[in-house]
Amino acid sequence: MAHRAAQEIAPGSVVNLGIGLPTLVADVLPPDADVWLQSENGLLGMGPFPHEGEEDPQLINAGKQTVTLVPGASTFDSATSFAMIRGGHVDLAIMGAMQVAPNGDLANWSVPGGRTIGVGGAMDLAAGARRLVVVMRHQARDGSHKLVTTCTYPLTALGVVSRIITELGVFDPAEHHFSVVELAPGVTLGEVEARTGAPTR
Amino acid sequence: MAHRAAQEIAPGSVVNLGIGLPTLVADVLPPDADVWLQSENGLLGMGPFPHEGEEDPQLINAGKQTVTLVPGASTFDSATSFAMIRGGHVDLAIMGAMQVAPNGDLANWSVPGGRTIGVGGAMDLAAGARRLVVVMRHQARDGSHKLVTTCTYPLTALGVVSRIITELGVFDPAEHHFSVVELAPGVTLGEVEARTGAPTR
Amino acid sequence: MARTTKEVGSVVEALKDLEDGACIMVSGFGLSGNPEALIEGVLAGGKRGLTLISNNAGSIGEGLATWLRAGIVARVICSYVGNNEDLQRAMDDGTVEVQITPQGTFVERMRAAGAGIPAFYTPTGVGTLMAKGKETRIFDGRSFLLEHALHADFALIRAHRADPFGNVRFYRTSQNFAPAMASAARITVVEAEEVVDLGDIDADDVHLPGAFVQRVVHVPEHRDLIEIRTTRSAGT
Amino acid sequence: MARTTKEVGSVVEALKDLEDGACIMVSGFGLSGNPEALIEGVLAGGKRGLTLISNNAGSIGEGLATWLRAGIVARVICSYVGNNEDLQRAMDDGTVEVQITPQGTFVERMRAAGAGIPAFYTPTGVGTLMAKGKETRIFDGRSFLLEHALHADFALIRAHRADPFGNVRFYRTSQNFAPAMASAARITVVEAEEVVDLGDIDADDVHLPGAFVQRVVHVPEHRDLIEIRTTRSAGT
Repeated sequence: MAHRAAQEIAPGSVVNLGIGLPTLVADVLPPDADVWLQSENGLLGMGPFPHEGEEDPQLINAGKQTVTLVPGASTFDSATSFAMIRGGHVDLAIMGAMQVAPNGDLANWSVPGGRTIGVGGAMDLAAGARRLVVVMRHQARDGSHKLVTTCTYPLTALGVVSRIITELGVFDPAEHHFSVVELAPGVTLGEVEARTGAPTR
Repeated sequence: MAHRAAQEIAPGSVVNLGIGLPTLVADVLPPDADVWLQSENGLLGMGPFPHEGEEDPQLINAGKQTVTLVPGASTFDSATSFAMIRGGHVDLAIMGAMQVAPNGDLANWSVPGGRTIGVGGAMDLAAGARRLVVVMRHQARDGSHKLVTTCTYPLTALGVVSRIITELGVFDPAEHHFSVVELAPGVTLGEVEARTGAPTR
Repeated sequence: MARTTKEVGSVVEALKDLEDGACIMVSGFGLSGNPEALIEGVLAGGKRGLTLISNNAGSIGEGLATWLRAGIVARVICSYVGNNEDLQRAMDDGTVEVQITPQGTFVERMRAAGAGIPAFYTPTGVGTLMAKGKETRIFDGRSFLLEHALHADFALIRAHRADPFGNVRFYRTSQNFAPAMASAARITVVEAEEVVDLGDIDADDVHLPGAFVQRVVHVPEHRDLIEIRTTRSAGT
Repeated sequence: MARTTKEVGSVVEALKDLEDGACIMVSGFGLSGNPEALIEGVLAGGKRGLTLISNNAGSIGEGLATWLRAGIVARVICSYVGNNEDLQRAMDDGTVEVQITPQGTFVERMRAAGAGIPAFYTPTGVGTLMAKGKETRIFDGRSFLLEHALHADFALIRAHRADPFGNVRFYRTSQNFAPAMASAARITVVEAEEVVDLGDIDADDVHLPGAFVQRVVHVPEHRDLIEIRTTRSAGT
């Protein structure tokens, strides 16, 4: 999934990686990849994790992990960071999700009845990034569908998802169904249909 | 007038001086005065004019004059500069005026039938500075009143003037009249009344 | 004539007029870039019924979570709760009222307050729970929410370097919410690792001009806890 | 893998897709801090019917006033006309439509465009000619005007130093409108006095991050005309 997601990154683009699965995308990028990773706490040009002993407590990403800077990185305040995000200056956001609907609706911040963990920058990124790609498991741990006809979990943003990458393949929201862009090796359309809560073709 | 206006400046305060008469206030301040002059083109801590040969074409004030920096000066972009102004972080603005009314209304950017010279930052300063003091001639060159019952020239802002300093004295708008705070040496209240277009007491 | 200095001699003096029920903004992202001495100072000051405006309101029992543990906070405005067990508990108990705001809206509301903007429209949160009770308006065919300026009595921020006028430099990702908070509060207190002379920070290198700062306190040492220590393996 | 560079070899290349009728923001305050080569480049390019968004639109026949003289501008949005005789003449002739905006509103509208904010309320201009046709709304007992985001096709800005990603440092008061314009335009072109390598500008010293910039052109020499040369007498 992470490798496939990495293919969505155009050369020279500005990309924000959400917490969880999307973080793994950074791990599969070559060290000199032609991409500028943005972190919404005020960092553009995020590099790999530091070597042990070189952690800087005042240099973290939005997941609060210690990180490094690549040459050409910049730091700035949160107002500028979200101006960058909301104003369409982030080319691509890659996020995890709990539910996605064929109309592009995204739910990824809160489970009904679950503990409140807060929304962080997810709603701003979902509303503001030029393109939003979701990377997630095709189904929840309990087997329930995550690609659904209509999101039943609290929404993050309306009509924003461009593409979904799961272990079964690549899917694009197409208003009333999910369009199958690619199937993972060995996966059949029948299997996808059985494990998806909305029409797929 | 300039000396009297300088007395309005509290120690350590941030002050914006408008173009024209208010600029003269800077000239009467001691070189090490405890004041931070703000210029709306993006400068806080404006110093005196440069010595000949030391002019920097990229260091100007909002009147486009070459200036210098005092130790502790900062430069910033216009959005920050007007956030500073509109957000109430400028303690005092000293401005020229064409007309002022007892309700604090200010007209100082445009004469009906005159050439359009634009408004620059005057409306933002008038609306945003914590305190606004006007420094002006008591009457116009043609003898017409500048302290008037109601402004007839295009307004800059409503109810913003705290104090007016002219060659005749110091006056505070008091809703329906101008309150006489001080008379200049040798000036009588009768003279002020005769040269003022609104009740004065 | 000497210039008025904003530097005060102690944290106690910096917080002298902070009252019960005060609304306080605190910069930092989790435990990173916290104004640690000021956070401790408020706790030691014993004032209660505080409104805390902070992105995370502490974490793992540290930083602002100590305020929650001490029961001095009545209300929190934040964007993220996450692993802040103390905040979770306070929410569950109902002892603290918590308002969760999208992070971009959170900072833009403070930036607006500091810039004299009473309200603005944002695309963030349209059609979500965040839109509840808020005006929705369409511009150019797209829907936006009306959000209001967020002001405070105090802003407590951490700086790398400050001068006696309150000009500030930040270090790396510690800048975060500090400039917006500084602009939005009536009294901004800077906890600076270094205090330098006027002119030691070049005019073009000032991150936050002194006009936005009221007090500076010199605090050279910080714990600077690392919440999530991530490293790469040797050789990569 | 080499990183994509935003540096282009010439002004002509930097402006290659600028079309008739384009909306162009140009930074600078009067003739100070002008992107001089880009201003000349647009003039040489011969495109017409332009909308020019600039605080002063040139002065004393120089800078952007050359666009007005050449008759390539259809519309100007600015805050100040002052001693710009060419703009005065164009207004009087009716050959150019001029919209005058308070300077703070002017820059905030661009900042809003770049920050994804479609509209905001401001106290500036309430009760004046600037309020004509605009919504007035009361917040906390005070009146404010609704102002809308101001976008553009191009922003032409002057930088002291830039790197191939488009990270920028400005010098002194040349910063002015550049960051807001860069954020508000579809294509931002930076005219940089110096182009340095990635990493030569420390992360904490970047004034405008590369995400807001599309092209960089190296222009080492500038005329840098002084409009009002003011000096003090020797000995003071």
